[in-house]
Amino acid sequence: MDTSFAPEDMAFRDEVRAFFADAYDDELRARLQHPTEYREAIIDWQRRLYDKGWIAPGWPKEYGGAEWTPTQNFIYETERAAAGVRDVIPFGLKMVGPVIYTFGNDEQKARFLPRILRSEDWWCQGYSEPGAGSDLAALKTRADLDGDAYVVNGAKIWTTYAQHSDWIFCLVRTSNEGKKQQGISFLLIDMASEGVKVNPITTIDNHHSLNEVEFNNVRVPVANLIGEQDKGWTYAKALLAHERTSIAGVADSRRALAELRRFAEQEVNAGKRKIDDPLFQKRLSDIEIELMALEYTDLRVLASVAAGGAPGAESSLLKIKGTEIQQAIQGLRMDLAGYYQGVLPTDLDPQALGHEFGSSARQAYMYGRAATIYGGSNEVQKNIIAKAVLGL
Amino acid sequence: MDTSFAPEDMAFRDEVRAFFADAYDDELRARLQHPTEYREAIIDWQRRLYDKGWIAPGWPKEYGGAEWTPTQNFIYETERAAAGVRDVIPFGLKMVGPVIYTFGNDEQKARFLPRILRSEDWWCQGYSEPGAGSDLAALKTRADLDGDAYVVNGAKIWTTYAQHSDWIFCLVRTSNEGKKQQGISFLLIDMASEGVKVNPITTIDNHHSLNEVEFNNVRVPVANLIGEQDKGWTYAKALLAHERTSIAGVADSRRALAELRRFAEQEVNAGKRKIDDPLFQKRLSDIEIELMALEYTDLRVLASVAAGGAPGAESSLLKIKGTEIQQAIQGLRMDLAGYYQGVLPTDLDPQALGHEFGSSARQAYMYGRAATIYGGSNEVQKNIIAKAVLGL
Amino acid sequence: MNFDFSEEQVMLRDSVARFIQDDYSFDARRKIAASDTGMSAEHWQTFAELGWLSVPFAEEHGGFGGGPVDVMVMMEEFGKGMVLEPYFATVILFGGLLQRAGSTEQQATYIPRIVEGNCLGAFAFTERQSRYELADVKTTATPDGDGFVLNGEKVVVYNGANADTLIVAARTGGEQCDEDGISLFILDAGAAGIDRMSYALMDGQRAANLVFKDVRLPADALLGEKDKAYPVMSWVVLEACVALAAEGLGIMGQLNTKTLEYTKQREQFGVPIGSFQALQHRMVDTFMSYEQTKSLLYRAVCTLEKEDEDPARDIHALKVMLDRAGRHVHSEAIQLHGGMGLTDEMDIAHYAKRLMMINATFGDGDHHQAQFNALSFA
Amino acid sequence: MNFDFSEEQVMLRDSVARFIQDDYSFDARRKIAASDTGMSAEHWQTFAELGWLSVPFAEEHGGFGGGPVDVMVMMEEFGKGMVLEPYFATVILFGGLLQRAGSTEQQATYIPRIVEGNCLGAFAFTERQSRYELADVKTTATPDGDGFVLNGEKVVVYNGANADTLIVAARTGGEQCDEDGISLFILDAGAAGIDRMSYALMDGQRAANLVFKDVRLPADALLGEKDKAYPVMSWVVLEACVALAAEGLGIMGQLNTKTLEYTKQREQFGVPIGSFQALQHRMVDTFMSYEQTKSLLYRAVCTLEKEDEDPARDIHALKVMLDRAGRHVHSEAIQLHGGMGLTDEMDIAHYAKRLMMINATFGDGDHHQAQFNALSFA
Repeated sequence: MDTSFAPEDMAFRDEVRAFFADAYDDELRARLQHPTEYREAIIDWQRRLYDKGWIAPGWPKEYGGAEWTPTQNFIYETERAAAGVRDVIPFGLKMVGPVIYTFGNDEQKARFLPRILRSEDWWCQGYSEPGAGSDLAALKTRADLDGDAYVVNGAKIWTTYAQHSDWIFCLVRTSNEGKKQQGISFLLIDMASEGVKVNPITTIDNHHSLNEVEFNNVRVPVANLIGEQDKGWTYAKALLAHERTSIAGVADSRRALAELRRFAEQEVNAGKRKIDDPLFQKRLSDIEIELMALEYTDLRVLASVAAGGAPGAESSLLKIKGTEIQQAIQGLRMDLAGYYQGVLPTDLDPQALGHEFGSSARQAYMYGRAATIYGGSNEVQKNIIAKAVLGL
Repeated sequence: MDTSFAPEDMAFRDEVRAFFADAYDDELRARLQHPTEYREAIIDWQRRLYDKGWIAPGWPKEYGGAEWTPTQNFIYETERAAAGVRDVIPFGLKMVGPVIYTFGNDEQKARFLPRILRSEDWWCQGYSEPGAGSDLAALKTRADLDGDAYVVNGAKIWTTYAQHSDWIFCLVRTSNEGKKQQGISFLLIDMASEGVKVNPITTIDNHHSLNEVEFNNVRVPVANLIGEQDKGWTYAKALLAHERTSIAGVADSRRALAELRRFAEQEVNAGKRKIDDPLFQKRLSDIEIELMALEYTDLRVLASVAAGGAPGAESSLLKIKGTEIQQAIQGLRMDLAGYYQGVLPTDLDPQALGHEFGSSARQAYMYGRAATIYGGSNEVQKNIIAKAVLGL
Repeated sequence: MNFDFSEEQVMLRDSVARFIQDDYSFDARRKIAASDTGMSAEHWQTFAELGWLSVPFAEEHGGFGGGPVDVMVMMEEFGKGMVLEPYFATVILFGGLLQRAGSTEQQATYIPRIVEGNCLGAFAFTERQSRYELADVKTTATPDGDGFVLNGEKVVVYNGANADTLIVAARTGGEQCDEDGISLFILDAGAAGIDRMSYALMDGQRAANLVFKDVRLPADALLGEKDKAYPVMSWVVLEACVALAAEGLGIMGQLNTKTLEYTKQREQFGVPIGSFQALQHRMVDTFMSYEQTKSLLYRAVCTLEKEDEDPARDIHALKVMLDRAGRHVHSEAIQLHGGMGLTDEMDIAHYAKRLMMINATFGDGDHHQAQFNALSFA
Repeated sequence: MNFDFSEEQVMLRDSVARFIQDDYSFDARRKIAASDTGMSAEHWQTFAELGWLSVPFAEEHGGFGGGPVDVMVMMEEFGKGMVLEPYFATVILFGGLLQRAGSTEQQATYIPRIVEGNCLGAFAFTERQSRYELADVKTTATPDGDGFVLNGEKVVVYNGANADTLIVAARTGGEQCDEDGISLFILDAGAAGIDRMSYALMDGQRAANLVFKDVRLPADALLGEKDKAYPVMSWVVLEACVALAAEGLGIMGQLNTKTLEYTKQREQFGVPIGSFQALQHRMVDTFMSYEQTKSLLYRAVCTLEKEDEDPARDIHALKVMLDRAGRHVHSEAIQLHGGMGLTDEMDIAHYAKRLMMINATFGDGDHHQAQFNALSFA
């Protein structure tokens, strides 16, 4: 057993730190917070990563990736969260990109991958449907072959950033024969196509990032089909496993916990700082101890992946525990905000309002509810562990 | 809403207190703790209750009961637990007695009820079987009619005090037709019958109160059949509802909590009393608050029974919460005992040993594990609520 | 011993329930929440006409003379409907202080106005630094001739945006966190020297920060005894906690009912998700959380009704339970609703938000558990 | 970065596992537990022959020179088999103190004896009043000529019944709870003036209370520096906590595995109870508790191996997790075994009892969380 880093890893860590300090500057941070400028700011940041060669660390080098070791990935993620640097938008880089380079044809690779790397296309994900939640394979959106195109009808829901996206990757039903997992195909659809309609969904954090996407007789060229027709479920499953490798969110939770501590040093009740309150300390350390464990659970999975293992049902554990910890932090932060937890964002000066983190606590708490529901609800993750690990 | 007691209830409370102070004396308390004398001491105590007319508060007066109001029952139970007075052995008085006076014939009533009231017969319960736990109706013990007797073959398990008992009431299978709940009969079996064998079970509290009871061609006169053959399940179910009215154990838990407090005032770590430790206070008050709630949940059920309602699935709630609270108290008491929690009872003087409640903490904790398993496991209780209350 | 409601209480409950059924659908509520004031003046008049605004007040001022049970049955129904109108701020808090501390004259002036629906009140007690500590008061009222001059700031004042009359806690003696030396003043919200900054809270109500700059108060603005307001505030806050808990219980019941209905309808993997045993057992748990909260509410109300018993311990326990059980219920409701529970257009999250504001009001579970422990382990 | 075991570690693990498989069935263990000494002298010799008693000791004294990982792999296997022989008391605790504080001469005297299986040791530190506070020492060692005179009492001394040699913590200066002024002494358990009262603990081991009345100690009985034993004791206790956690993890794994197997076989309502989703999700929870405990164990071991890092915080965290997760796992194991889990003849409750003794040893989760917090919020 050995958890010390090799000298080259330490050098890499220094390089990451230096890069963040230099490239993720205050001006960029400000723009990323801005309600209208953030889309362009994200693109700017992703271009800086692209120029550095770090935009797609997990991709093979032949497609423009960096092929980092799992240890490098771990170091990068740790430093990223510690520096408060936002992650890249995952839909192109972490989700459809790997599907295209693994299962797509040469033409598709040449057409889509470079534009993903350069952040020229924004992607969104079309999996969930209004009628099918955790039961993904029960999807009903239909794609009927008509000459050289599929005609798509149906609707997708919970589509993050659909309002900003150029493309959507979709699971669609191309056959009703056999098991429901069969007969599903993986289609790439231009959001500018006729018949695509985006309906915004306001979520309980009072933000609009989710959407419903309707398809009314949308014609999609057969050239946009990934792999074979009716085999899309296989490609999607491979992607899901890929998606879950950094799902624990340890580094981000660590940062959130540190923030919470800072807030608890400022917050005072009857002259006593909350950070000195034994019950508060207990709640905080309950979470921290779980997180210290999860960090090593994450490392154990990482080490097994590095040794050539595949992240299997362990990623379900990482997801469940990771999201439980996130929500526990968000809940504690709400409590810390006291009366201010209810304040909605306004144009009012936080200084005049009298409190700096109440509204952001509310937003994080509300938005955070999604973590245990999306990407395979925690209930589904438990089913996976019960079946795959416990053999039940 | 009115939770104050009427003057006659206050008078009754004073009478109960006075009776306990007088009749449950120190000599009796000592004998009840003694490993060999306790059976006779229990009988003595029950005779005192009999002489007072309080041995069967819930029975109709015509059979020798007291017909207390639910409020009187509540007062009695509260005072009983507060005074540390043990409850009567339930198998005759609370379990088979009501079945006999409700479903038995006149001959059975005359034969068995007076002896139960006078504690002349000890009863035990033959429901569970080695193969059937929570699935009570899956029982296999067979009773085949042969002339004027049933011939019983099979085994019962978890039979409390079988080693002391004169009689056992059993559910036995008399038919295999129809649903498994049909074809079950309710038989009273003399433990002195040929072919009855009691095998002791040592439980994890290192005590012997449970047993397996084997029946090998035991002949039971048909006169010992309660009600109709094949209808025993109905009688047993009626009994179960009867059994659960004081299942919450609020008064006993309150006493246990008060004891815990006393121990926590004595136990010291680095010069600080545990009772002053904020984390200990939190754990204690977490339990107390749940118990304060349960006390009123109990009263609400009681009030609805007093108003003529039947205790339905609410009794499942009382059982679940009541046993969770009991186990939480037992767990906290173990922690309080520290190193001494592991000490097995010996002939050593507790003073020489250096600690007075370690061994009893262990015993209560271990024995307490049964509470969530027996009498319908808490899982089964949840199924009952899901079905009966939530309509799932 | 019984837990039955009187005929009058049943009528009161049904009258609120009917109003919500008929006039306060979730959509109707959304429109009110989105309006400038976040409340309906028309509804407020209806409340007055139906006598609801009179419930806890003494009959001599046109009140109904109701007790804790009457308040409870109403608040529970308000909770079910997520009623936005400032009943709690005006009748329970502002009215409660008037009732308890006001002179006969002050009561005769203000209570009839409340009862008739002509007064919207607010109690300004929280300060930037005070968090949940009622005695932490920096706002000062210094003697000035016969009267006082008020200086300081109050924040997150419930109904602060709409209130026409304020009761303000200010320091007339002692040090920052002293219980002694706090006084209450009743004044016009539009008085010269008051700067009001209004904003919305997540539960739809309109709060405000109020800055007082040399606000001149006449002698009769003093509500109750000078320097001795703390026990009055504490008592009214305790009573208010019970009212809030009743509202919270109404919400918890709705969350459980709606979640149960949803799981019976929503199909996944070919069956209603309510048929999954793991979810069934979790819904049994939320049912038990609801019942246990109800029991502590009844306990606190029964103790409040017995005038010779101190209800503080029961009420702290109730507030602790409301936190734990409320969190449990709202988390499960959102989780079991899946994505739908995360949308602003469904009522689930709105119930959750109101429940969380109730939790934060006068201190969360941890705060009240510390007070419970202080009483238990003194 | 890797979490692999070395070839030697794998061999060590397999050798213990094989012994338990072949010679330490639950029935065989029961017989040992019921014997007078509660341990098998024959097995102890086997331990010596297989080199297990040498693992953590330096090579110069015939040790194997093993580190925390080596100890961990052994202890985990001992946990799986609920091994009764006093490896922990003799090798980890007694041996650990010798190794850390003993003079070259003392080490040369005692370590080879331990390694050869000719010394059963015990560390006497707990007193009636001390609970989990290592510095709470009332037993005194007063100077007497070249040596000392020992007076006082130690309670619940692990392996106290069988030990032939003791290390005793006694006060040579300072006040009752002072960290300064504590010294360690090594002495024959049969020395004149020692009164030993032996009894069994629920996990089968034999403990004792020891009363010291004017026990005369030569100068060379002092182990380590006079008055300065506290840091040594603390360090050895921290290391011992990690060893205990490894044993506990072995137990938790067994409880989970056996419960899982049981639910797959046990039929109720016509199907295996393992097919009920509510139970499945609960077993997923116990699986996660196990994995999280394992992770903290690995974390603590890795930190222990890096000599320049202070492992205290990681180890306190581990002990907290061991409490919470261990309680969770053993409670569910008993509950899901139904009545069977309550019988003395099944192994389930025995695992639970050992787990609870491990939890109590050197302080339960609450105790360690307070220490964790003291380090975190200083």
